[in-house]
Amino acid sequence: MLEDYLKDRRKEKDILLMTHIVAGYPNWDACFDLVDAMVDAGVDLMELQIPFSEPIADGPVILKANQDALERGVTVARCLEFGREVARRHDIPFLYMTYYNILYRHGVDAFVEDMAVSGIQGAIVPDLPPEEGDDYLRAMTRRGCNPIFIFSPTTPDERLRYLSSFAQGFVYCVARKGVTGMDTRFTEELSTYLARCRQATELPLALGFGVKDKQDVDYLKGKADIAVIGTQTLRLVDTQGVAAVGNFIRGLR
Amino acid sequence: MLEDYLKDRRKEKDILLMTHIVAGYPNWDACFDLVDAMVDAGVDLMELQIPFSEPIADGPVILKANQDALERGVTVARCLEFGREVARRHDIPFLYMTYYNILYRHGVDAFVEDMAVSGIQGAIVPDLPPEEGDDYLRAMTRRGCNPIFIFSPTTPDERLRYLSSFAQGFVYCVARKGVTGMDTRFTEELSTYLARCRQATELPLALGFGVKDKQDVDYLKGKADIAVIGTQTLRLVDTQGVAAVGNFIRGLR
Amino acid sequence: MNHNGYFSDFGGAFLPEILMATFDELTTAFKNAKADPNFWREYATLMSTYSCRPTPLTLAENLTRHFGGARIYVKREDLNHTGAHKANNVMGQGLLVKRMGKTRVIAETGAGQHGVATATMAARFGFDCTIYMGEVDVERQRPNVFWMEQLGAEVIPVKDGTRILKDAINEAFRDWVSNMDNTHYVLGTACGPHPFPEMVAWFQSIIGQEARAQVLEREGKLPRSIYACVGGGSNAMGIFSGFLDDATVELVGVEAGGRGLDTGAHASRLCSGDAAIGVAQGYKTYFLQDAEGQMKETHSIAAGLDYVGVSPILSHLKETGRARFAVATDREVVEAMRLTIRREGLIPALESAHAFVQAFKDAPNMAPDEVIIINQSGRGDKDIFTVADAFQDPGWREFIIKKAKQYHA
Amino acid sequence: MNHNGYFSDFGGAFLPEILMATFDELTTAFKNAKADPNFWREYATLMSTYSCRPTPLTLAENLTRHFGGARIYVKREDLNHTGAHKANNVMGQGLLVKRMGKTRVIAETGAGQHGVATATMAARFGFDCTIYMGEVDVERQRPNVFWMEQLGAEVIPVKDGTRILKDAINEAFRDWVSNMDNTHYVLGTACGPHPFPEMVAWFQSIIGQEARAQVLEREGKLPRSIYACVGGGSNAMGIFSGFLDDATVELVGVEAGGRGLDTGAHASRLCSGDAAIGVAQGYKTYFLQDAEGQMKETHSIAAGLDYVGVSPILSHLKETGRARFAVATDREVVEAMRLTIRREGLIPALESAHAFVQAFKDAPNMAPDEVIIINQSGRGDKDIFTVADAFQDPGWREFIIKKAKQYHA
Ligand SMILES: Cc1ncc(COP(=O)(O)O)c(C=O)c1O
Ligand SMILES: Cc1ncc(COP(=O)(O)O)c(C=O)c1O
Repeated sequence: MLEDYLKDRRKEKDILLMTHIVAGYPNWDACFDLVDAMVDAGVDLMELQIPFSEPIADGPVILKANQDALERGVTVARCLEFGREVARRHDIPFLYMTYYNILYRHGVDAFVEDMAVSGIQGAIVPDLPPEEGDDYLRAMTRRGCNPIFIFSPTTPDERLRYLSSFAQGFVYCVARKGVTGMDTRFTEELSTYLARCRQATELPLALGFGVKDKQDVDYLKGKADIAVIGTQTLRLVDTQGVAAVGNFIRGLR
Repeated sequence: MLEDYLKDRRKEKDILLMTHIVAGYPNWDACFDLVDAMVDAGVDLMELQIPFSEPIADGPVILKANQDALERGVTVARCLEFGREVARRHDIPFLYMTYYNILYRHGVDAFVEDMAVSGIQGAIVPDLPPEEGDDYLRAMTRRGCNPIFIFSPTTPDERLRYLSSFAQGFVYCVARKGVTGMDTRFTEELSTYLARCRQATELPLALGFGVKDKQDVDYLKGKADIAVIGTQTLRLVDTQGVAAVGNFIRGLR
Repeated sequence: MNHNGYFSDFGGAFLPEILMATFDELTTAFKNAKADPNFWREYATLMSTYSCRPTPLTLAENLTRHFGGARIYVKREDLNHTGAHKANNVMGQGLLVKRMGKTRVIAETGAGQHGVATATMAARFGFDCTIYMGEVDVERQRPNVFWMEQLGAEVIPVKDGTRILKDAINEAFRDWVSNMDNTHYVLGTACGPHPFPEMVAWFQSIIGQEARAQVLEREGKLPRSIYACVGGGSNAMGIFSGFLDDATVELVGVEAGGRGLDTGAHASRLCSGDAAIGVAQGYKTYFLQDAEGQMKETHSIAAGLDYVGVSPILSHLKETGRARFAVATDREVVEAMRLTIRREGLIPALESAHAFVQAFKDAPNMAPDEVIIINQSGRGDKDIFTVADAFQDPGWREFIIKKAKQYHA
Repeated sequence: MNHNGYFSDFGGAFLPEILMATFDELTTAFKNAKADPNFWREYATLMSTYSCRPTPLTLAENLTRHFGGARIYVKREDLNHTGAHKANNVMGQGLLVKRMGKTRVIAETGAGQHGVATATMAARFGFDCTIYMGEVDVERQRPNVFWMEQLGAEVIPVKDGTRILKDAINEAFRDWVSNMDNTHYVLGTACGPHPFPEMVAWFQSIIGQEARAQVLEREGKLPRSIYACVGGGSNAMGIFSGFLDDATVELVGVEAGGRGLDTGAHASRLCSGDAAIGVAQGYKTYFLQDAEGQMKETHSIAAGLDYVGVSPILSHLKETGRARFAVATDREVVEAMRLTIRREGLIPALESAHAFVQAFKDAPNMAPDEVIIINQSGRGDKDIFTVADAFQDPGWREFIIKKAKQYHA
């Protein structure tokens, strides 16, 4: 179980790291290299984003990666193959991150079935609140996959509890308003928010949106269980290439 | 008296000729030459048009001549001098043709006074119907100048009689609808119209608008007393120069 | 008005004899229409089903607050079909043309607004249509030419004289004297020979009638002042008509001050020393003319105000002191327009913006319980080429340059 | 509608968690407004004093005669302030924003029409305003960009994705998730997450309410069919709303057929095999998408119809058979527009002209005592650059080339 895995690992480390890549970006070879490098650098789990033409919750960097991948012909089928392959190669948990239409068009059951067979442990679908997710939740439960839900600073306590009643594996706490890839100020306000999240669920808490360096990660220790490194690695790939990523990750913790 | 002069001359000729020039066009020297040539060719009376910026009843050829003259700085004062000079040099009757604003701005009384002093025998003011012409008519009568009025094919019989009650010297019958310089068809309809005009007044009848060659002039014999050659001489001046005008006129009758 | 269409000593009908019968016919048709209550009813129905009458009276709350004086209302002639008050006159004359059994209409146009309105009316009534437009105006108002042509009108660029509005009027008269049997000349403003000033003012009086009822309903009292721009004078006469008998209501007409009265580059007939009484285009009024009676060149940023003459009825209202007249310069107009757009989301035509200028000058000096009405005679989006130039918008320039390149390719 | 804004199986609210609270607030504000009769009264008053409501219902006599079938009426949304039905939605949302105490509005725009309307509303209400517009649309709709900027809005060209309407919507959502505290997103059509489809349709229902009363008054009976173009679906829902309960009244929505359904270059979500049900931009409906769920490029001569999704309420009306849907190609649209301009003096927007196409196909097959209504959602003079190109007008080209030369000098 993902939750247990994470809680176990947390006993060994102050904080866990989750990284993110866009499947097929900048190309398939680089993706395989990226995963290898990240696992090698000790990340604890990874999001594999399946590109979508309308990534409404993503900021410019990830948006551009989505579009670039699609323009170069990346298909959902190929992404699923990629997921299967990396899950086979590495023994950390992998999650899919994508928008609901990708699941919907593929067929939610078939999609989840594929996940399960491939050993993908969960999924983050940012435009699918539990209210709209009956089919998805049913399929995920049936196949033992973890639906990851999102907490946000604007979510009232009551709704935090409501969300956590559907969540499995861990909860993804969005650090602030806005989209991915913007600056987050790591302040008192953030830790109050994380305390609120902690109240609402027993699950491990991941914090994402704007985590970019060791200082940010250090700040999160004791407040969250997982630091999510998203846009920052993509930026690194764009500017310094895949080779720079391993050291960057190693330096975070 | 203009009327008597015309009736006397008609005893000698089948038809009289009235020609038209735009004062100051194409230049003053040419104007003097033109008048000399026309008188020499035997025209019986002449219209001197004082240019106006809005010659609403004139067609493109005369309109252009008006504008050209104004652009080259022709003034009303200079036109009146010109009128005085030609009337002094030649013993045929001269008339002014212009629009009412020229008289109005100059002062109607002063304008008519100048005419009388200069020996200009009458005036044609196409935008001044008798209803609007009290001041003008009073001044013209006082100074013994002839107000020439216009009959048109659209004028009902009753109004022909009304107009002729103000007219002196002769009546200017417009051959057709439209402005100066368009083709007129010399047909049965025209002679019916002229017969209507004849019924309405004892004054000599001039026919204008579109008379352009000997055939037209011949057609008018016995139907009108005066053939008015307007646009056609201007065209000749524009295309062949002043020198061509004398022969053209001599060929008309 | 006394006999023959005179207002004080202004107006009359200085017509070539050939048009006399046509004007008699028109005068009779107009008189009968005016005497026939069904005619006005038919007119009002047409305007409420084809155009959008009654047009609203909008309270400009933000501008009122901004100036801190009188409550500013805006009469929304910009919401008429085709975008200006011109529609009122044109549809009214269309009904008359039907009554007279004619099948063709002609018109002059300056801004193009009256041309588009006439072409629209002709399309609607099934008349043939020819529009005369000064060559200069054809060039600066191309979008309107395009629409006139699409509406089925033939647009004839007038290359004589100053090649603007007055020359188009002359040319329209020249057409008319050739074709009056089947043709009516739809004069676009309250100028020209009798009965045009009276007739156009009558059709436009629908503005004032509505505005008076609306302001009484909204405010329970009459306004202190009414502002309208003055080109030929039709929108001004239209709104003034509703308040002529209300002696307490001040009527304010605003002319085009162009680059300033002292530069000579303006179109102010009632406020400048460059104008004098005269007779042209068939009527007597103040004209911008020289000492010998030749008409002058005029200038305004607003093509629709760029005219040498002015309604004889307005000359009369000036003479009698019933109306006050002012000028607004091009520069003031652009500023007033900017402010109105920004504060109220209203885009007055450049013509209409002249009225706003004077209202903005006066409003701060009035009490907050006083009310004024500005006649927004038309909408400004038709003027985008002129406005973008006046505002010196770089994005617009780039766009046009790019577009031109596409056409070269 | 059942729970959570579903119509049949369409609609819903597929929202990032961060927006949930904002949507709760909006839904509550909307519910309260809808329950409060004063709100609708305030809305109707605003629309009748600031815009020109009720807009007229015009009998198109000439087109009726031309086609020799049903009596053709045209509902004149083109006479709204800013020139299209978009004003209805925007002013309504403006009132809601005031209620919610927010101070900034953002909007997406394709044709520019909704952007201009929103910028106008913002100027009027004193809100800050940012408009997102695909870069492609910024280029083809420059005049609207110019006016938005004059109205005080910041226009941000969206350079991502296909750089048209859908991308502008994504970008607006991205702004919103950062600024929802003080910002309301004024969605421009009856799409997006609940409560937008219902809310926009509600504001637009003023069209149908008026049209129903007007046609009953004029004809004493209900129309046989109602025609509206379908971009996102707001003008269609607006007029359909008035007749939903009248089972005999056929509702016809017309989509953009572009260069033809078989070319792939179109924007038909309800009539073409290129569309399928999916979830994007926060709601579930028919989208033009590939087998894997990636959105396709769309094409229409009318920027306002150039969109991948469609109102879930219309998908529902298709599903239930209550409405019929058709397509009109670019070419047919230009022809219908030409004819309407020429015969009636009406200039429909290119978007609206789609509705005319289908009405013209159907009218000849109807009896002369039957009545149809076409919703003229906007006016076409805003489209002059596109229309002049579609009509291949040489005078226009020359004018633009000349104008560009002036700017180079
Ligand atoms: C919008 C607008 N306002 C005013 C005028 C000026 O005309 P008038 O003084 O007759 O109202 C015009 C003329 O074209 C116009 O288009
Ligand atoms: C005039 C006009 N009609 C129709 C539309 C399409 O939108 P909807 O389907 O929401 O009415 C637009 C969109 O910009 C428009 O400007």
